[in-house]
Amino acid sequence: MTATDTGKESGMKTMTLLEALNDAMHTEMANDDRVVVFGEDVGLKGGVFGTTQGLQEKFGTERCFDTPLSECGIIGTAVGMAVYGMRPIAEIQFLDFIYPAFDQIVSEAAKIRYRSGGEYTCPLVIRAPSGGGIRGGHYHSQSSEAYFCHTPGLKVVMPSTPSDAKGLLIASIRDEDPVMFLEPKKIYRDLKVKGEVPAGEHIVPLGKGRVVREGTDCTLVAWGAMVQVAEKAAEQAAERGRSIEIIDPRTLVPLDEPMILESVKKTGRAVIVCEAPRTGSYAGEIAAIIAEKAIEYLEGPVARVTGFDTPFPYTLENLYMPDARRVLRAIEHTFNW
Amino acid sequence: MTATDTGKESGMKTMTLLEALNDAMHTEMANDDRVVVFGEDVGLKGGVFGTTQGLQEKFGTERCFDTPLSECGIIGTAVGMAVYGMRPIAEIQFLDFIYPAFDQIVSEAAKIRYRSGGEYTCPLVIRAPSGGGIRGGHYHSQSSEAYFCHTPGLKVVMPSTPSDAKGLLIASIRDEDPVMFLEPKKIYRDLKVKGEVPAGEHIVPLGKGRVVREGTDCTLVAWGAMVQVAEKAAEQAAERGRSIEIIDPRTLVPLDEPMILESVKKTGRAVIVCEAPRTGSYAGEIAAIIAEKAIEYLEGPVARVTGFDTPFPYTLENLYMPDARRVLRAIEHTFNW
Amino acid sequence: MTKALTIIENDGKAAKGKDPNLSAEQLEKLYRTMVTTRVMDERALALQRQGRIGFYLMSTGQEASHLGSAFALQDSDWLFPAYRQPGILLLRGADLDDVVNEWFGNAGDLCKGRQMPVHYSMRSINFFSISSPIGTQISQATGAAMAAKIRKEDTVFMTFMGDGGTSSNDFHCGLNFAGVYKSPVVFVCENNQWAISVPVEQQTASETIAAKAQAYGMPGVRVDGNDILAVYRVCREAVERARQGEGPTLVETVTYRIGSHSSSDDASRYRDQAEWERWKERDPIQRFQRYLKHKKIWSEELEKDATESAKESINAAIKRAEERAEPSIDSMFDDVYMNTTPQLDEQRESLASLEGPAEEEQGAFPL
Amino acid sequence: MTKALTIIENDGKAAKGKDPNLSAEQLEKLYRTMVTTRVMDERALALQRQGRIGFYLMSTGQEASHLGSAFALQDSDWLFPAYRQPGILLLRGADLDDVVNEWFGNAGDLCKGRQMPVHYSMRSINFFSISSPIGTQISQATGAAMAAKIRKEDTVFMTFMGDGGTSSNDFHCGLNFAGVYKSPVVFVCENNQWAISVPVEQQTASETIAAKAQAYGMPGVRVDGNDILAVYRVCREAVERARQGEGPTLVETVTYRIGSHSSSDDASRYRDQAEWERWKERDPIQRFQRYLKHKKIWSEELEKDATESAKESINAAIKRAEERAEPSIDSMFDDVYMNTTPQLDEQRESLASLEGPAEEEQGAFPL
Ligand SMILES: Cc1ncc(C[n+]2csc(CCOP(=O)(O)OP(=O)(O)O)c2C)c(N)n1
Ligand SMILES: Cc1ncc(C[n+]2csc(CCOP(=O)(O)OP(=O)(O)O)c2C)c(N)n1
Ligand SMILES: [Mg+2]
Ligand SMILES: [Mg+2]
Repeated sequence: MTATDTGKESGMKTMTLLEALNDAMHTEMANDDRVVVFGEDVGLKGGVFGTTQGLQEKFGTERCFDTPLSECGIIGTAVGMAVYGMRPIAEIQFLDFIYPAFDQIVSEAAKIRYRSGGEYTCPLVIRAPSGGGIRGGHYHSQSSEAYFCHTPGLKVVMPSTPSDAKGLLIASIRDEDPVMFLEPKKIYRDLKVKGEVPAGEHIVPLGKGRVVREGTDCTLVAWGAMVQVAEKAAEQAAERGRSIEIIDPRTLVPLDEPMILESVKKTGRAVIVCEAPRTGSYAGEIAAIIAEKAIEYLEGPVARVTGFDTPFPYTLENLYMPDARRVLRAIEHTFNW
Repeated sequence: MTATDTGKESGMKTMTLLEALNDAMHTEMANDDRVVVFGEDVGLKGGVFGTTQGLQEKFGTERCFDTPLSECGIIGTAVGMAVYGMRPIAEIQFLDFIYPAFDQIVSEAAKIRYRSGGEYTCPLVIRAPSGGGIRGGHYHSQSSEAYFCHTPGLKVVMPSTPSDAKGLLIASIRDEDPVMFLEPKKIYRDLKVKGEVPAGEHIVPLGKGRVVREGTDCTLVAWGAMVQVAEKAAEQAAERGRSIEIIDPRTLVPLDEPMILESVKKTGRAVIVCEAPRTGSYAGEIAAIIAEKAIEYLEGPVARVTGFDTPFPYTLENLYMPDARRVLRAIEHTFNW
Repeated sequence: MTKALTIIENDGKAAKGKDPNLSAEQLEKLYRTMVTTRVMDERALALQRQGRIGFYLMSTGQEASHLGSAFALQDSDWLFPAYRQPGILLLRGADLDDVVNEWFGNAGDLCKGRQMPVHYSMRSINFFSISSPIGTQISQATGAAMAAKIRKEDTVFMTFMGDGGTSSNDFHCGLNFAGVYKSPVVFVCENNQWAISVPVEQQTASETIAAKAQAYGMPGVRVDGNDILAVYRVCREAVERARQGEGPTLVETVTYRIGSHSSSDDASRYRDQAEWERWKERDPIQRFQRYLKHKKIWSEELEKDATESAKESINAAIKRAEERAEPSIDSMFDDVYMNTTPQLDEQRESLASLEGPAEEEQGAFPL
Repeated sequence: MTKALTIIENDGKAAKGKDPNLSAEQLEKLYRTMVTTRVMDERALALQRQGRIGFYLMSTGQEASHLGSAFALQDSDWLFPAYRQPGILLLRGADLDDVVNEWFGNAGDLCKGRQMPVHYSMRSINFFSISSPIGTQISQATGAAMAAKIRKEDTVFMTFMGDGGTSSNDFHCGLNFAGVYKSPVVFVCENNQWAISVPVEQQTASETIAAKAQAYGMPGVRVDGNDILAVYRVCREAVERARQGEGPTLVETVTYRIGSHSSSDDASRYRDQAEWERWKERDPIQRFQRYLKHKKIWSEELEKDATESAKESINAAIKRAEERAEPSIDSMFDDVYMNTTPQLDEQRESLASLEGPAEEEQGAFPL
């Protein structure tokens, strides 16, 4: 893994999503000495997935270090650091293990600016691998972005390509507010996802979606690892003569509503794909926005393809997670219902 | 406050919502010695709102007791008790303070039955005062039901009348699974809400909504303290010649979808009212269900009247919370858009 | 059980060799601040009783405990307070208007009317924003201290919690991280014997709160929390250790919550009158007065002047505060993020365009 | 630092006056269980390496630590384990098929294929369902113990955690509640020096883990975790105290994680070979063997028989497990609640009616 040391380099490099994240941290730690990275096993081991590899070696144990096994402590201290003027990047080993820190995230990080009338701020990035797809079963697979999306004061970001991963992570580090940076671990090293990433400084602004694929008949909204699934389904639909548009919001909060609404107004149909359990998932929020603001354009029901309303299983993971079959069926449903 | 000792009494008593909750606990503690009640200040003080008054006196310090100041400990030990065969009722002093226990709720209570293949179960009731309306500001006012609704394995209940409060709480205590029992503190002692409650054993089954008011032109869905607001708006709309139906789901999970869908199919219009911040609120889930399953009946956009996407304010509380003005405007919007 | 350090003896003399030898000026400043704190608490509670503010929470009986600790800091050191250390605002020279506006949540409130009374935030004096959830400030203080150490600054951090706060998640991780990273932070636990209606014996089976320090590899010190010199001395040492890079300390100040938990609570329902009277006799201001008398600093005039000028300035600030408007409706949508979002703009406009008066129905705050 | 209790001396003799005097039958049972546990771990890791199961997590080196503790219980006592005490299943006579089916998550798995390998649940032997989140079982064990006390039963509860687990929220509240309510629970911390790549010195600045007991007003005992007799003796006393109503105990077993953290980890990247070798020499099975030899219980035949019969029965169970089908698709929707819901029914049907094969793409588990 080659890291970018300064913002001055240019050109493109081919990277996995994981390498792009690593590159982003190398870049920002070199750019700004307020940036520190910490969490469980992020130092010498370089993270259980290897995302923080080389950071401790390069920037020393003061700027990249291991913590005791306490997510509450990781986020509590990160909040204190951010308030005091640092730019902490706190790694939570798996999103499933973030809950001991939930209070510090929703009661503290999210509210410090507001409750102090803007006197204090909390520019903090919480990175966590999210979602299924690695046979992690019950507790290494969950997608709980909806909890954070429902928490005013937090921004919520999830990339689906290496270039976005780097650009969004740098934008998150530079953001003046707390950002939940959720990483689709299923595609960390996916070679189909591997792609070109600008070297050096590269920013993808928060709050702007990406049109993954243009189409005219039906809009798919998907993020993280589900973008892949949506693309596969779109290709299969294309074979049946359906022209599918895919939107990846990239930032879930604040959401790029105009991009989604514009697309739905054009296509008249919408399917939202999301790994999380159906009830209360962020897919519902997007469906609700469409039902509120674009109802007159709709030519069919707003469909959701999601995880099921069960905890995450181990053996049957492949059936639990939305796949192209299910997305395709939902697309068809918006035509024939 | 008079308590009911056995399930054998009959007749009706007029009670506040808070008295009805107290009555439910008295009833079930007398009925079933596996029921214990604990939390901060629930013993001698009888709870900061007085909901547990008289329980310690009546049932002794082994069955109703104070705990150290740790929500994590309250729920962690409650889970252990439930697994071991008790029927704990754990009080969280304010829903805003539940987050130190979030891990025990979403990772443990919610998943124990599933992850153990049904070997172990967790019949636990977590009671917490929820929502705004008492000038509690930032941290004594929040409505975070959406977090729990998005957690498979939990049931989520919120009463809006004294009779439902008692009947749903008894049903929750007898339920074999963990129930989040959220209490609309704004109307704990509201004399307009005060009403008849059956003495002794009284059960309102989970999963069944209530038609609060019948109407033909537009459906309002509201729960907890928002039912009052919906009723007021409905009256005002009636003055304008609109016939409004109001549905109180009472149980948010599992949701009585048929009742809501049937109503919307009849009226062709839907407004969902909910105190929580808009983005990711449960209002979105209900809107999404309607957009998915009743789109062909809709004659207007599915509107949401919610709290704003800010943390909860203190001074401007009355403006933050949905009121009849806002509901009325939304109703009109479903007609004229 | 470790005996708590005491300095001021019954006759007002300092225990031999223990007097921290503060200057007359320093002593007078401490005394005046204690008095002003007490007066402020009384005035504010009265305001609450009159329905002019919505809530209040007193520190009566704990003035020595929180003022003695904070006095051991330099002005550049940071505080991560709980909600029962209002005197520190005065000690650090806060503008009284800033304090009083917060009670009213008016347009002049630094917090813009977003938090209940007593949840101050005052960046100008390095006083961090107070939060309601118990304990969260503890690990934050550790984090800020870790940051200062990484930056090689010599700032020291002091955070406060109650006896109830020692049961919180953040107590555990905050002290544990501070021990591991040897962070420059002083943890002050004001053990006032009660967490609302729960006595400290039901809070923990530990013999003392100070004893909990051992679990984190740091010193734990127990001090008479109603003796301002003892508190100062112990905290002074802890602050110096922190500044020298020797790591954190847990200080337990043994004191008593003389008032009810807050304006919503009635402690007589669960607390023993005799216990209360015992502690009432150990009043920290009178205790300090005896020392000052012995030192020939205290006089009736001083007391009168301290009390009267406190009343005057607080009353004046109240008068000004009551004349101020509420925060603007628009302001409710500010400070969620640095910049607004399209969603917030839409919601702000939707509220602004609403017709008719807002409703005015509310329940009562119980806590 | 408190010295850890040791009983088995280098020559295999028990330290004077410390031998718990277990019967030959008991000793043999312990020995056989240790051997079977080791064999099982080796077989399972091999299966993982061959791609036949998805994940495994070994207890090698910690057999004395977890078996000695659990042996101090009665069968009616309850266990709230972490994930590194597989030997207890064998000690309590679990059906090997139940153990092995869990690795495969097949239709015979008691957990119905919902959890990763090693997250056993076995109600029939009072072995509570293992969870991945570190520490959550600790406060649960306290709660169950509180329940038994309320019901005036004499059941004792034992819960396990690693050194990393002592930093968790639930360690703090679990021990604190147990102290306050004097609950019949024994907290066993297997201090194996590492939490994945984080050494215990970076986990806490406390001199020992046992020292943390003081913060909760309970005894803390440190014991040589590779000495099964010492572990048994210490736990036996703790269990007796608990059963007599004298409250909880924290036991620290000082041991070592001989393997990598799990099948996904490579400890050589962060761990010192010399340290590993030092601990390897203190192997708990060999240590116990020396004692048994001295007692004339151990023989080469015993060892061979223990090893061979373990291999045989495990291999047979593996063979049966591999022949079993996956859990049914429908079963994915069971056990969310006692009764299904309309939503779950709808989702179950929707999945059942899907055409074509499911996709088979997955990343690798890293931990
Ligand atoms: C996490 C959390 N749980 C519960 C509460 C409600 N509450 C407010 S103050 C208090 C007692 C605090 O006691 P202690 O820490 O001793 O501080 P003191 O009030 O005595 O200064 C409680 C339970 C809260 N604010 N936060
Ligand atoms: C709350 C939580 N955070 C992180 C993890 C990831 N994780 C799994 S095991 C482990 C280390 C545990 O160390 P220790 O408690 O010492 O137990 P050991 O593995 O040594 O037996 C970590 C960090 C987790 N499972 N749960
Ligand atoms: Mg207290
Ligand atoms: Mg360990």
